[in-house]
Amino acid sequence: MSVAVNIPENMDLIYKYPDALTEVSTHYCPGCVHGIVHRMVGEVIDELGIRGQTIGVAPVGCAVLAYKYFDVDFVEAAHGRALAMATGIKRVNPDKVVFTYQGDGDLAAIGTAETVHAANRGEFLTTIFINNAIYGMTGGQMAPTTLPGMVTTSSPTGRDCAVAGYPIQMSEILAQTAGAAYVTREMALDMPSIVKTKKAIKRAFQCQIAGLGFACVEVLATCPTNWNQDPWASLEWAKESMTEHFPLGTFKMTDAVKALKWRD
Amino acid sequence: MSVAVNIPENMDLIYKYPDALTEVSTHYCPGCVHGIVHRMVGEVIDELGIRGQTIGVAPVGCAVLAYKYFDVDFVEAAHGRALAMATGIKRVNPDKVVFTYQGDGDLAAIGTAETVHAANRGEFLTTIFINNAIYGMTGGQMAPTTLPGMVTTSSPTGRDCAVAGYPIQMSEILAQTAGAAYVTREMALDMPSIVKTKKAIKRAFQCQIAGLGFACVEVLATCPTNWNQDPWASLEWAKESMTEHFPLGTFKMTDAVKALKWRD
Amino acid sequence: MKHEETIISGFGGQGALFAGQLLAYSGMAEAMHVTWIPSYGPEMRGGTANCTVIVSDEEIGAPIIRYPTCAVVLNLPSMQKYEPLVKPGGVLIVNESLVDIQSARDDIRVITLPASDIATALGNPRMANLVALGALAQATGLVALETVAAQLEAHLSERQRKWLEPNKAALQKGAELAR
Amino acid sequence: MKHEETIISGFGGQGALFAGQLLAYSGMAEAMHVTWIPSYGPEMRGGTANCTVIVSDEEIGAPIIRYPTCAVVLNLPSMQKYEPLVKPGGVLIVNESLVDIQSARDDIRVITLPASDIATALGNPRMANLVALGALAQATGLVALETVAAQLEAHLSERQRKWLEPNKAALQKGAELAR
Amino acid sequence: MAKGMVVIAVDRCKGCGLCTHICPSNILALSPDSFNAKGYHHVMVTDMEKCIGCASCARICPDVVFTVYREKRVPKKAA
Amino acid sequence: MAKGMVVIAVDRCKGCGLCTHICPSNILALSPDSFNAKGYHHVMVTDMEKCIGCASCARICPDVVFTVYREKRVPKKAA
Amino acid sequence: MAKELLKGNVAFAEAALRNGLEAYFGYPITPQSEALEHLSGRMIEEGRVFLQAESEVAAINMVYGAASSGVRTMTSTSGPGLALMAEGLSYIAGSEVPAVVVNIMRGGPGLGNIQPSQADYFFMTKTAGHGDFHPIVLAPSSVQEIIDMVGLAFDLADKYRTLVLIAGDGSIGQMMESAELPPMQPLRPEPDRPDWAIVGAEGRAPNLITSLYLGAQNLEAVNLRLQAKLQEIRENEVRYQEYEVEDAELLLVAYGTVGRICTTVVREARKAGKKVGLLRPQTLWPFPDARLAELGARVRGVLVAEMSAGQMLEDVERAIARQAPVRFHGRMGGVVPMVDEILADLDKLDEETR
Amino acid sequence: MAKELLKGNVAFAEAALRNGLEAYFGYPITPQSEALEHLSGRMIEEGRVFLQAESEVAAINMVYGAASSGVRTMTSTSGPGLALMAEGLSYIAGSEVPAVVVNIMRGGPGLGNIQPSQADYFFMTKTAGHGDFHPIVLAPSSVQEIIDMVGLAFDLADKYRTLVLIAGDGSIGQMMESAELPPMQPLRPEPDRPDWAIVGAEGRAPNLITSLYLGAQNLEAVNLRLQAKLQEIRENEVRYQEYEVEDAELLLVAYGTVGRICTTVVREARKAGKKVGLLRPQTLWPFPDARLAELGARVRGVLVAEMSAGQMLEDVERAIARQAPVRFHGRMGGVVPMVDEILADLDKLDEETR
Ligand SMILES: Cc1ncc(C[n+]2csc(CCOP(=O)(O)OP(=O)(O)O)c2C)c(N)n1
Ligand SMILES: Cc1ncc(C[n+]2csc(CCOP(=O)(O)OP(=O)(O)O)c2C)c(N)n1
Ligand code: SF4
Ligand code: SF4
Ligand code: SF4
Ligand code: SF4
Repeated sequence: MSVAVNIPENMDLIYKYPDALTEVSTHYCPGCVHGIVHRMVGEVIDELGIRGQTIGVAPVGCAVLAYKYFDVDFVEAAHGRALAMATGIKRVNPDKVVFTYQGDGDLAAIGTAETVHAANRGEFLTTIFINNAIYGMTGGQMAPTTLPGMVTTSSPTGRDCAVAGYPIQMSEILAQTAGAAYVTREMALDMPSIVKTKKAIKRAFQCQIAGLGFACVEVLATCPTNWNQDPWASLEWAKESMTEHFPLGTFKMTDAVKALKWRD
Repeated sequence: MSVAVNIPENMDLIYKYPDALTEVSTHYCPGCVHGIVHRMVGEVIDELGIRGQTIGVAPVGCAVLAYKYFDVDFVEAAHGRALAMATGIKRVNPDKVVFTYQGDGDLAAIGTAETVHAANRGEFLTTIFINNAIYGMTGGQMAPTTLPGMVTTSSPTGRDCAVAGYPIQMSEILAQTAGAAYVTREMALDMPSIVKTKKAIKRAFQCQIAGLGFACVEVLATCPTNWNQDPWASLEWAKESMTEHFPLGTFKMTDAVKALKWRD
Repeated sequence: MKHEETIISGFGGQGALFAGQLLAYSGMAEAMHVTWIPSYGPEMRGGTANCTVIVSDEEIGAPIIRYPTCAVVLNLPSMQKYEPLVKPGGVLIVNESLVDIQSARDDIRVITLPASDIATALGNPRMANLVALGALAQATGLVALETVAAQLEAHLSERQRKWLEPNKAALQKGAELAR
Repeated sequence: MKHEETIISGFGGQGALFAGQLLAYSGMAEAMHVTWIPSYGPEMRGGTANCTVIVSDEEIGAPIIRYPTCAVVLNLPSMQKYEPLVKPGGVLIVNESLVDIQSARDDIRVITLPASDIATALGNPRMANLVALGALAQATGLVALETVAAQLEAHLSERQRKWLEPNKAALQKGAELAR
Repeated sequence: MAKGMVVIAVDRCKGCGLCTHICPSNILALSPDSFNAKGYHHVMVTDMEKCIGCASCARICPDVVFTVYREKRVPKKAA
Repeated sequence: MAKGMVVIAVDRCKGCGLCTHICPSNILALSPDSFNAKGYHHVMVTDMEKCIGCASCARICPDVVFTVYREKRVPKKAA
Repeated sequence: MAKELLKGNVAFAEAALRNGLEAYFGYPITPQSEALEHLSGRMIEEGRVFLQAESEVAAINMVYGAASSGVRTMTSTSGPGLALMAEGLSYIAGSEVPAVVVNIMRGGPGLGNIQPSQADYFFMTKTAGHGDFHPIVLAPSSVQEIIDMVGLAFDLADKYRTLVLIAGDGSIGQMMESAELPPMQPLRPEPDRPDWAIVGAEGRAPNLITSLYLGAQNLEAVNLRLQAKLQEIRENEVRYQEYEVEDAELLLVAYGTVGRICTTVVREARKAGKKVGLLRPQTLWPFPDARLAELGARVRGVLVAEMSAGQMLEDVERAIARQAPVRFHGRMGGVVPMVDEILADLDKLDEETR
Repeated sequence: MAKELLKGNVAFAEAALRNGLEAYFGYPITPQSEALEHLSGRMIEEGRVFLQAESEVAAINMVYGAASSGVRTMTSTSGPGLALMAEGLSYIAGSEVPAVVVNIMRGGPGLGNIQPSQADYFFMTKTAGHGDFHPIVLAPSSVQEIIDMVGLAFDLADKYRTLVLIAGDGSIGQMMESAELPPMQPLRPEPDRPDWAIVGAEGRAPNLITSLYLGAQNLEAVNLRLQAKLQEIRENEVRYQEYEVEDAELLLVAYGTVGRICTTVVREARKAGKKVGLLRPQTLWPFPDARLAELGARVRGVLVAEMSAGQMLEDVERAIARQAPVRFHGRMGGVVPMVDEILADLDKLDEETR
């Protein structure tokens, strides 16, 4: 990774490659937000000093190979079952930190029951939920989160909600479960939101470590490839269009989570 | 059914056996609320004059044999899949009235994904959801709706929510879906609530007929057998304990549903 | 060689299943092979309950049988169902308190006794099962009455403990009537 | 008898799949049997794209082959992968604009041409695939150049229509260089 | 004369007793010793004269045992 | 002297260009003609002197291409 | 209709539509998603029902619902999705409603990969779900054949009120080939729905679709009726194609993509002077065991080729019953067998049995 | 330990616990719910993990997770639930983690009923999910045997890092019999988790549990390794019991509840002077085909008895390979075969082959 450059004496290292990430270059398309969020998760693991205690659960979706990029123990779950598998893992490893990393097809379509029930049971798990409004891996079909009118390979004339259903608001739903301690919707689409998202991710991990309940960070993201947009344009478009149907905000935060002390 | 009695001239028939029910005596235990709700659904079908247009979907649960008791076309769905099956039926019979009748295990455990997505798609379906806080048919195991501390055959020392999860509030969840037009929680535990529940059921059918979206009536009910209570005592207990965890109320009602004209 | 295939059948609350278990325990106590299997399933809602108990000197093959060598019928539907099925030479115990028809079979031994009435007299109609079991033990000689009484003592639930003596009396009474 | 098993391979955007389809259409137009099958799967994200096209007078058995009789390699990784696999006596078409190594094979006919440069000169580097296809048609005689041009006309998407003439020119130019 | 009247389909009754609790006139009871065809202690009316025809019994009965009649009312204005 | 400085892992870059848009100093650009080992037009710094060490590039880069340094600050009171 | 260059996935989807498909429910999965994508546009265009379900579990139960209403309905998927459908498939079989499911097989087990495979043979032919039943399983080996088999599948499904699976593989789904689509069939008007269908009981006694039969005797009676139907299918619907078996001394048995590869193998072997023939089952269930038993008595040896660890192999062994040695050529994980490799195994078999 | 009168469902559950079961995940379904109920109390009592999942799909994936962490874990279910687990079972097999699943079979297909059945034989032995794999399938015929087999199942699962199924039926689950439970085994302490387990990568390179292998060659390599393991199991783990086969002229083949019924059949037939023997497979996969082939050469005829339409029958036919006629006695839908009915079929076979 490192290049032989002379760093002047008066310079502090302020951003470096996270230890919790391997040096493998990802298979994600250029500009894909998955990479940004991976980095943030890696940083949080570093900051909390839990690399050796962390177990990741990869979804089926573009992040299926996430295990290659994190330097932690990992499993690859069946499509939609990440939270069931994570439940099995956490229950027999109560002192470890277990997180799932899932796309919208995985978490909000096929995995709906597993998601809702893991939250409702208050599993001590952290879920990073990448909402890019599309099925990236399989070639850009409509997701449950696809926006009205959006053209995908399985809604060729644009999503007609009256027939194909409406964009599902998972954070709003999860906030209704008794076991959820922290449910927030963020975006990773510009600098302030990226900074904020990372804080949310950290809080979601701390929530688990403190044993406060289930935590889910929904991250609005892009899929430049299947949206057929240039990476930067896709960020702009997402900021405008996605937030309209997926309002940002913290939908549930128990007092205990609010009171969490930040170990920065 | 009828008995040879002389009805005095000055008497009006004010309650009779619904036409939409067959004359088959149910297999339900004495005092089971399933029977009360069956009757109400039968009456609503009668009142709306839709017997020949109605298609029922039976769940797996104590109501598995519901098809014996309704004089309408019926299917018996796989456990939890009533709303998926109903979706298939309604989509190819858009002019028919399709309803599902489901227990809490069926609708809120194994069928969670199908339930949430049918609602979110706004399927023109009516769901009668009998919440008796237990798995009746299989011998009284814990349901997702079992109350904290409640003893069941699979929570022998009482439901410990920290381990086994919390009673799931499906109406609150379904109210968060864009496609739901009418979501209400009622109870069928005393006379006023029974009268009110019937109105809600009627509204839920009318909502479908008018093409306004998905409608679900959650009905708090009892299972005297598996609760190990005398039928009347079980009604009393439910009124007190269940409403504490499952507050009654209408969680979603679109303006169009509100504006429905009652055809009484 | 001892070998009996018994069906005990009655209404839900009549204790047919428990009587069967007692018989199985007793067989075990006498070092025989035993199997007990209940009817289960849709019949559970309301309806009747029955179990099949096999007690044998030999290892038991089929735990489920169609033609019992003994039948204990505690109510009318059970009588109607099992009376015709008892193998020739077998034993039929009928609770005449609730069964108002008579067996026409002359190729089996039919023991008719007012089990429910006797039980009521002893303090609890729910002990009809033990009256019948006493009769069964006596009529078949499959297990000793003392064994059954001992197993009763060993397996009566805490809540039922207070009924121990009446229960024993019920067994006794049934045995007497089958003598 | 005509029978060629061709692999066309390049980067994602280089049009290898479309060139393959054109070849298949042309084979069909000349009343031959054809199959076209893409590589699909994980390679899709970024990576390379290739397809296998079989054109034959006879019915086609295996649509997937390991050793092609012709290979068109539009970039370096494709060259490295397929150059060694071409069957002796076969044809290899190399886009030397992007492939800076040379084939060492002397048992096949190697046609090296600056397809991307030619395409760029004709207005769009994305037409390198057609330059190469022209060369292939010419070198193998599998299908007539006119057939390919006609099929191009028939199957060019609406959006691409404006590129029809330059595309034809690219085909032509490729054919010339393979003569 | 009674304001109301119920007809009971005795053999449908499972003896759950809900109606006996709900009847505002307190005129429903389970037969103490007779059984119906299903073998249950079934419901009976103890004093039909007191029936007010409220149909509460019918509405709570899980087994649709009751048919209910009520004195004709003097027609009011439509609601 | 520059306030900040970035080190670029050229061969990780996929040329998505997000950093070029986000850099407040506008000193990042994609190489117009050179390719990296992956075959992408990779990012380059046009004028390192203008780097303010804000690490925006590092934060938005999906491929963790950047390492960022910034001038030591005079220590302030702890927040 | 003229021949077109058609991709297998698109071809079977369009063929289904033209055969009167009224309702498609599915969930994307490679390598069959193009079928779903194609229908997402076409079905809506034609005013029919297309719905992308939330999962394969939901999709098959939607199919179950639509099938209960007596319309032509189907879904398509690949291994992991098919596995999730197992319960629903069993319900469909148990309640005897007609439905068609296309499985474009990929490498397994588990997530595996998305390359061609034939490793769901057992799953499809032996069970497809819990309990006693067999779906009819059709095995196309070309784009034209998958088109034709979709029509056949719907006809058989309707005729027998049964579940019909089409066993394709990634290669057939992804391949383009010239093929002819059937003409557009008119839809059956609603009043012509079969008389068992649930469409509302107006003017008649209610219909019921169920697979629940309390009481062992009742359920056994249903099973006996089901088995009788399966027996009828066994007697009438076995389909296979033979290539040069008349004088064959060595017999190849292979289906689907491997079947078509083996036609080349036969051609090459014949060129080399070997008397090789091929039996290509077109129905995997019912399986052509009678014909295989006959051929087994006549040939020196049998070579089964599959993209699996040897699944159809077991059925061939059972049919041949050691009349001749049965050898196996299998590739797994998405690897497609090559002509020369199969030829090499044929050579070995030839020597072994000379 | 002394003998107790134990119900099959309770017995296997308690036996699992005593064999070091650390985590149970399940969903109620008749006729096995007593196992879940028993463990709901006992596991918590022992400070272990019991969780009633929201479905069988969730349950098997929880098992998958716990198994990935290297603890002894299991679930139990019946037909419809097993069908829902198919995808998860395939993932477990593909990623080679040890797990035990008990299936107490009931009548099917579809919802069917809850009486005893053996109609999931194909499902369990041939596939259990998509792709190429076989779980080990153990078939107990008594309460004692299901107790013993639970211990064996965990040992085999650990030894081969494989999936082990126990094929019971409603009769074994519901029956009480006198049997002896094993002594309580101490739990393996956490540091002794196997070195492949995912428990956090402190002080070592990360572990990975996956069934995804991109590239056909890679996945084929994994499959070849899997197949090699299965071959090893085939060679070492075939188990069966024989009753009076030494001089048998007629051979019964039956497993589980039907197997034990057939011991009575043998006894009765012998009394009537017929030389009848019984082979009772205790492993359904691997299947005792070699032994059957030997016996097939020696006997006049074979009668297979099952509570199904004839599933194990196919394996027996394949093994016997027409050395002797194979006949079938099957009951379905929850009907349990009776001794005299099987005897009658034996008589027929006797006459036919005399
Ligand atoms: C049971 C099953 N069904 C379908 C698939 C195919 N599949 C793989 S990923 C995916 C959806 C991916 O979308 P999402 O979860 O939104 O993640 P993204 O790729 O957009 O990051 C699907 C449908 C599968 N692997 N398994
Ligand atoms: C796939 C599957 N899993 C489990 C079962 C067993 N089962 C039947 S009904 C039921 C739950 C019933 O509870 P509920 O839905 O609350 O209805 P109730 O009986 O209380 O009315 C279960 C678990 C089944 N039939 N199928
Ligand atoms: S397909 Fe979309 S989500 Fe997947 S890696 Fe590419 S840009 Fe990212
Ligand atoms: S078990 Fe419970 S829910 Fe089922 S019929 Fe009886 S009382 Fe009703
Ligand atoms: S109608 Fe009213 S008053 Fe009359 S019996 Fe029924 S509940 Fe009692
Ligand atoms: S650190 Fe800031 S100023 Fe420097 S290159 Fe990165 S974005 Fe630009």
